[in-house]
Amino acid sequence: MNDVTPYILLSAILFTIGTVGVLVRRNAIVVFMCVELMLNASNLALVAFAYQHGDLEGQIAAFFVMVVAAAEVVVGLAIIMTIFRTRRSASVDDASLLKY
Amino acid sequence: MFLFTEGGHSIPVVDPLGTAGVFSLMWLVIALPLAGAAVLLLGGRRTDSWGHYLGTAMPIGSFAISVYMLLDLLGRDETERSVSQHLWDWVSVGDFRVGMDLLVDPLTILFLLLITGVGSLIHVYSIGYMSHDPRRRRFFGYLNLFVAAMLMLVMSENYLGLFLGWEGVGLASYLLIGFWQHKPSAAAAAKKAFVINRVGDIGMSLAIAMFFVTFGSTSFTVISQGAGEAGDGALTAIGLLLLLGACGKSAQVPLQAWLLDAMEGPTPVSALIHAATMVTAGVYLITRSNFIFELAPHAQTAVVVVGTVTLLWGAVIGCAKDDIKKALAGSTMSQIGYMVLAAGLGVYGYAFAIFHLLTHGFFKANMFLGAGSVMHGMDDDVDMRHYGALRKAMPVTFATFAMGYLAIIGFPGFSGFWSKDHIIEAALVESPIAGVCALLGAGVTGFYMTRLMLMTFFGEKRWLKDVHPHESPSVMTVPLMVLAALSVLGGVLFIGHWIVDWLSPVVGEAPEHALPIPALALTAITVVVVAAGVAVAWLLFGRRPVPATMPIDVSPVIKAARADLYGDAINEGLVVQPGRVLTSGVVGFDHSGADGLVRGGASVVAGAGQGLRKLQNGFVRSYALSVLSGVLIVIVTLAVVNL
Amino acid sequence: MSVTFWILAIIMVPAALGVLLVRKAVHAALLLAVVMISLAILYLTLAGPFLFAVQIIVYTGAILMLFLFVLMLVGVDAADSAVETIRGQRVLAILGGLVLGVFLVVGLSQIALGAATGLDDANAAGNIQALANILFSRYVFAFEVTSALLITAAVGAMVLAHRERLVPKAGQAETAAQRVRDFAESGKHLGPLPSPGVYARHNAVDTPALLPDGTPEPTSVSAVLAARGTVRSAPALADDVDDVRRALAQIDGPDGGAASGVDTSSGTGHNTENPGADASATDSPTGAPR
Amino acid sequence: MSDFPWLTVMLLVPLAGAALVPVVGAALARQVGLVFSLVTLGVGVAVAAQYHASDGMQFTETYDWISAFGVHYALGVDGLGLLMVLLTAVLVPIVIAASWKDADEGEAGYGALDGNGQGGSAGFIAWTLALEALSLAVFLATDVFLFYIVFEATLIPAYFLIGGFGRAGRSAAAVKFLLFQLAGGLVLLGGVIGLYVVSAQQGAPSYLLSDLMSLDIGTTAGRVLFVTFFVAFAIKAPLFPVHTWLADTTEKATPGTSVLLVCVLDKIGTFGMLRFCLGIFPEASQWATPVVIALALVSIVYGALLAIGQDDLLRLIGLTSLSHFGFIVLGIFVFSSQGGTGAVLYMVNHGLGTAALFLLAGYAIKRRGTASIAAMGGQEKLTPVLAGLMLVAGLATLGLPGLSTFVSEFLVIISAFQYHWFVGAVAVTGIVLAAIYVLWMYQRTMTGPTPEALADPALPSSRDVSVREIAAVAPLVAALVFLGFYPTPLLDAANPYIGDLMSHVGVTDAPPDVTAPAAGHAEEAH
Repeated sequence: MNDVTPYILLSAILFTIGTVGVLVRRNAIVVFMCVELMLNASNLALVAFAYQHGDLEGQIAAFFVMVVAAAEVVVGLAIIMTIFRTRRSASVDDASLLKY
Repeated sequence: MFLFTEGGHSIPVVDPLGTAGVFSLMWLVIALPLAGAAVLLLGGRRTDSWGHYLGTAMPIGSFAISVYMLLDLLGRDETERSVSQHLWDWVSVGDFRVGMDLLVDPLTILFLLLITGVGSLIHVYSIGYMSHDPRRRRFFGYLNLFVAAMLMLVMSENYLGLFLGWEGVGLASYLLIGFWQHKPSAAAAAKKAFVINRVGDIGMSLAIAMFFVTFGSTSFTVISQGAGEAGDGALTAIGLLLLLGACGKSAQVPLQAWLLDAMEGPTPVSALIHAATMVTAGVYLITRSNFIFELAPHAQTAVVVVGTVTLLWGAVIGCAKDDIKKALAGSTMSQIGYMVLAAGLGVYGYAFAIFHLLTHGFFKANMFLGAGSVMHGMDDDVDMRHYGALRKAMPVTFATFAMGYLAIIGFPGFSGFWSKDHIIEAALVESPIAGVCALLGAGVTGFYMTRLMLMTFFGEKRWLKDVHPHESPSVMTVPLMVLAALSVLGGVLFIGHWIVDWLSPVVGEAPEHALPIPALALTAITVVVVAAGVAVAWLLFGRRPVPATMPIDVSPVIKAARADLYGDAINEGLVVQPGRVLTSGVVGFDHSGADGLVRGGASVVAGAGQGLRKLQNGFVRSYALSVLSGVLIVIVTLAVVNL
Repeated sequence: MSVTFWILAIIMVPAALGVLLVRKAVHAALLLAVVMISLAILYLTLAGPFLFAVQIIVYTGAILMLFLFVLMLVGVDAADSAVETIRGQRVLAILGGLVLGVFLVVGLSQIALGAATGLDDANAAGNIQALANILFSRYVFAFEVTSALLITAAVGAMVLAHRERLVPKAGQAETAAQRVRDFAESGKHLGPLPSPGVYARHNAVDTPALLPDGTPEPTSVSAVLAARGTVRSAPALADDVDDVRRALAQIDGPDGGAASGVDTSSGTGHNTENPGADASATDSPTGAPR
Repeated sequence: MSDFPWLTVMLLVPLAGAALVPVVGAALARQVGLVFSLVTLGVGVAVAAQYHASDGMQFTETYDWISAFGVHYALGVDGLGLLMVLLTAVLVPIVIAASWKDADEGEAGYGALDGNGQGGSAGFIAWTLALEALSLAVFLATDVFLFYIVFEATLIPAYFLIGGFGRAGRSAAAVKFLLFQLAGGLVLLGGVIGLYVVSAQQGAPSYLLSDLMSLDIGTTAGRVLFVTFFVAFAIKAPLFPVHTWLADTTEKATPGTSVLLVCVLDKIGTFGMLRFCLGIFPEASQWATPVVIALALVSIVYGALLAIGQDDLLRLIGLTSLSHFGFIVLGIFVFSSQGGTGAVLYMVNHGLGTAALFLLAGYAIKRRGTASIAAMGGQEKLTPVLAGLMLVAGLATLGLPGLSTFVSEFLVIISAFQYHWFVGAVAVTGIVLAAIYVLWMYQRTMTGPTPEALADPALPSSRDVSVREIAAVAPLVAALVFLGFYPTPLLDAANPYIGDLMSHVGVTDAPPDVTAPAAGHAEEAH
C-alpha cells in the first residue's frame, strides 16, 4: 500500500461530518461526540502522514491528541453535568442568557 | 516743483520742507484735543465740574497755534509753503513703510482754521446747550476726540494716517449721534451712520491697497511724484474707490441715507460734524488727491455726476421736511453736492470748492446753532409747524439766522453769493449740464431756505400750549453773532482772487477760461433765479397761514421728498432685507449643513453599532457557524490565491 | 491493505453520518464506537499497532464509556426534536459543511503525495520501542506537561461536579420535623418504610413491598422500572393474605370479619404478563425524567 | 544667552503651579494660581529681554529622547514663538483674575459643583495652568515629534475645562470638541510618521525642525504630508468646513475657558501652518495656496454672516473668531512679507481683542444672568464703564484704526489685494460685516431703553465693573491702544522671522508698478 491519499480524504470527510454535527445537533453530548469525531479524523490524518513520511512523529502527535482529548472530555462532560443539574436540560440552545 | 503741465494746467507735486519754528509744534495741534478727550473720558466723575471748560480750552489752543502757523506761512514764499513733520515710524514691513507724518500746506491750514475756529465756537455754544445734561463731561470728551480725529485727517501726510483720522471721525460721529443712547432711534441712527461709513471705507481701504501696489507707498509725496507714470486703469480705479470713500463720509448719493438720521444727535454735533467739518472730509480727500483725479478724467466726470445728483437730491428733500434740523441737513447735503461738483471740475473747481466749503462752514454752523437756540427755547421741539413769529421772541437768534439765510441763498455781497456763484460759473464752463443743474439748485435752495425762515420766524404763532420761547443765554448767542459776522464777511477771502492764488501751490494754476457770456450777466441770471425761488416760497408760505399739522394729501413728489426720495427704502430693499435673509439662511445651513454632517456621521456609527449588536444572539451554535464561515473564507481565499 | 481500508471506509462513513442523524443520544454513542474501532483497525493498516491498542483501550474504552455514563445521568431517552430552533442554522450549516468538504476533498486529492515510504525501517525495533525512543527523548517535556494537564482535568472535573453544601446538613431533629410537616401537607407516609423481608412475598426487584394495611409501597420499586412499566402488581399477592384471614376468621367466629374489610378489590391473578394495566395502578407519581 | 535652561523653567513653573494648586486647597488656590502665572510671565519677559531680534532660533535646548526615531526633547524660541509665548503668558493671569470666583458659584455663575464636581475654582485654575504649560511647550517645541505629543496633550486640560465648568450642555460640547481635535490629531499622526519615513530614507531619521526644513522631500510626498499637517491645523484654527465645534464650545464654556481656547489654543493651528506647513513643505504650500485662500475667504464671509445671525452673546463672539482666523490664514498663504507679518500680528492682536471681548461679555452675562442678546438691552445706562470697555473691545474686533487689530488686518488686506484684486475685495467686505455684527450686538445689548425691572440699584445688573474686573481687562485695552499707534515692538519680532521664512520658501515681494522716481529731496525729509 503505497498511497495514503484515500486515508486523507476519508479523514477530511469524517472531519466535515463532525463539523456539520456540531452545528446541527442540539443535545450537548451529541455535539461533544461530533467534536470527538473531528479529533479522530485529524488523528487518522496524522497517522496517515506518519506512514507517508516514514516518521513516527505523526503517531506521537496522534498520541498526544488522544491525551488532550481525554482531558477535554473529562472537563467538557463535567460542565455539561453542572449545566444539566441547574437547568434540567442538556440542550445547547437553552444556555443562551449571555446575549444582547 | 510741478509734476508736469498737461492741457494747460500744471499739477503740483507735494514736496514739503522740514519743520522749523512754530511748525515743530505741529503735532501739538492734534495732541491738545486728544489729551483733552483722554482726560475727560478716563477722568470719570472727578472731572465733571470743570470738564467742559478743559474741553473748550483745547480747540481754542489748537486754533491759536493754527493762526500762528498761518501767519508764518503767509510770510513765506509761495514755493516753500508746505512743511512736514515725521513723528515716528508707524508700520514698517518689508518695503511697506508708513510713518506717522504730518503735513501743513495752504490747503491744510485753511481746514485747520475752519475746524479749530468753528469747533471752538461750537464748544463754547455747547457749554450753554448741554449745561443741564448729566453726561456733559462725556459729550465734551467725544467732541474733543472728534476734533483730534478731524485734525489728524487733514494734517496727515499719507493716506494711512488720513484713514486713521477718517475712521476716528466715523467713531466720534457714532458716539455723538448715539449720545442719548437710551433713545433706540438714536442708537439705530448711530449704527446706521457707522455701517454706511464703513461701506465707504471699503473704497478707502482698497484705494490705499492700490496705492501700495502701484506706488509702493501711501505717502502723498511719493504718490504725487509717481502719479505721472502710473497706468490709466489703475488711476481711474483709485479715483473711483476714493470717490466711494468720499460718498460714504460726505453723505453723497449712493451712501447718503445716514445724514438725515444723524440729526438724532445733539444740535452742536449736527453743527460741527454734520455741517462744518466731517461731511466735508470727502471734499478734502478729492482736493488732496488732485494728482490722481487730474490724470483720471473718467473719475472726475463720476465726481461731477455724483455732485450734481446729490445737489438736487438734497435740495428736493430739504423742501419737504418739517423738522428744522432735517431740513438743514438736506440743505447741507445739497451744498456739499455743490462742493463735490466744483472739486470734480478739476483745477478750476478746487479753489472754489474749498472757498464754498469755508463759507458753508460758517453760515451752516451759524444756522444749525440758531436752530439749536430755537429748539432750546421751544423745549427741544423740532417741528417747524409748532414755530411761527419767533422773530420778536428771539431777536438775536432771528438776526443771526437771517444773516446765515441771506448767505446761503447767495444774496449779493454775502459770502455764499461769492462762493456759489463762482462754482456755477466754473460748472457752466466745464460741463454745461452740471452748470444748469447748479443754477436750478440755487433756485430750489432759495425756495426751501425761505420756506424755513417764514415758517420759523414769520407768520402767526403756532406754539403749543405751555411753550413760551425765550432768548438763549449769551454763552450761546455770542458764538452765533461771531458766526453771523463770518457768514457776512466770508467773501473777504475772495478779494483779488486771494484764495485761488493761496491754494495754487497745492491744486495748481489754471489759465483764465473764456466765459461764454460776460460774468456780470451770469451773476444777474443767478440772482434772478434765486429771487424766483424766494418769491415762490413767499407765495406759498408767506401769504397763506401755515397749517399746524402736516397735510396728508399732497402731490407724490412731496410724498417722495418726505420719504427722503425713498433713499432708505432702496437701502432697505437692496441691502438690509436680502442681508437678513442671507444671514438666517447661512445660520440655518450651518446648523443643518456643516453641523448636520457631523451629527449625521455620529448617528450612522450608532446605527451600525445597533445592527451589529444583534449578531450576539447567545446561541453557541450560531457562533460555531460564524467560526466555520471564517474557516471557509480562509480556505476559499487560499484556494483562489493559489490558482 | 487497501481492501481493509475500503471495507472500513464503507462502514465508517455511514456510521459517522449516523452519529449526526440518529435521534437518540445513546445510538449516536454506539455508532461513534463503531467509527472509533474501525479507525483503530486503520491504524493497524498504517503500521501503528501501539495506537491501535491505545485507540481501542483509551479512546473507545474509556472516553466513550464516559459519554455513556454522562448519558445515563442526563437521561438516556432524551431525544432531540427534529425542528430547528435557530433560523437558517441548519441550511447554512449543511451548506458550509458541503463547501468545506468539497474544498478539502478536491484540494487534497490534487496533491500528489507520491509513494509512501512506509514505517518498516522506523518500526524495525518494534513500533512501541521506536515510539518510546522519540517520546522520551525529544518530547519528554511535552509528555510531562500532558500529565500535568490530565491531573488538572481531573481536579477540574471534580470541582465542577462537586456541589457545595449551601444549607447546613439536616440533623435528626430537622428530618423528623420535616417528615411530620410532609405528612401534614401532602399526606406522605409518616413512618419508615417496611424493612426488607417484612410482609415480603418476593425478593424480586420489580415487586413492591406491602404496607401493614396491605397497600403496595410505590417508592420501594426503582423509578426507572416504574417508568418502564414492568412493576409486578401487589394485589396478586393479596390472595395469600385472604386465605390466611379466612383461616383466622373461621377460628374466632363471626366477630373477626371486621379485619377482612381490607380492600383486596382486583385480586386478579399474578399478572406479570400484562404489566401495562397494573403498572398504571402502582406507577410512581414522580414524573419520569427525560 | 546664558546656558540657563530658560525655556524648560518656563514650562515647569506652570506645571508646578498646576500640581500645587489643588493641594493648597480652595482658600488659597486663586492666589497661588495667580502668582504662578505671573512668575511664568516674568520668565517670559526675561526671555524676551535677552532675545536678539535677528538671530533666528535662540535659547535652544536639545537632548536626545528616543534616538531610534531621531526624537529629541528640543526647545527653542524665534520671533513667532516669542510672540505666542508672551501672548499666552499675558492672557493666563488675566483669565485667572477675570474668572476669580466664577467657578465656585452655581450654574448661573458657571460653577462646577453641580455634578461632576471639578473642584470649583481650584480645579479651574489647576487645569488652566496645565493648559498654559502645554501650550507653551507647543510654541517652544522645535522637534516635530515633541510638538505632536504636546499638541495632543493640550486637549486633556482643554476637555476638562470645557466639560467641567460652564453652562448646561457643556459636556456634549466638550465631547464634540475632543472628537474634532482628535480626528485632526489622527491625521497629523499620519503626517508625523510619514515624516519619519522620509527622513529615515535620507540618512539618520531626525525630527528636529532644522533637519526637516533642510530635507528635500519629493513633490508628491511633500504634498501628501502637507495636506495631513494642514488638515490638523485647519481643524485646530477653525477654518470653514471643520469649524462647527467652535461655536458650541464657546457658547457652553465659561468666558475664561473660551479665551484660553480661542486666543491661545486655536493659535496653535495658525502657528503650526507658519512653522511646519510653510517651513517643512514650502513647495506644497504654494501648490495648495489657491484652495487655502478660497477656504480662508469663505471663512471670513461665512463666519461674519453667522455671527450676525446669532442670538447668544458668547456664541457670536466665538464665531467672530472664525472670521478672524480666515484673515490670518489668508495672510499666511499669500506669501508676501506684508501678509506674513500681518498674520503674525493678527494672531497677537486677535488674542488681545477677543480676550477682552470674551471677558467683558462674561461680566455682562453674569450681571444680567442671561447670555441671550434679545433679553439684554439698556445695560449702558446701568453700567457705563462696562459698556465703554465693551465698546473699545468691540471696536478692536472690527479693526478700528488706532487699535492694534487695524494694523494687522490692513496688512493682510493689502497683501491679499497684491495677490489678486478680487481676493482683496472679498476680504475687505469682512470689515463691513464686522462693523455690522459688532455694532448690532452692542446696540441690542448695551444701548436702548433700560427695562424697568432692572431699575433699582440693588440688583447685580446695576453693579458696575469692580476693580478686579477692570484690572483684568485694563492691560488688554491698554495694549490694544498702545500697539495700535506703536506696533514696532511686535514688528521687530515678526519682521525678521517672516523675512527668513519667506527667503526659506523662496518668495520675494512683488515690486510696485511705479518704481519711486529718483529719490526726490522729499525722501530725505523723513
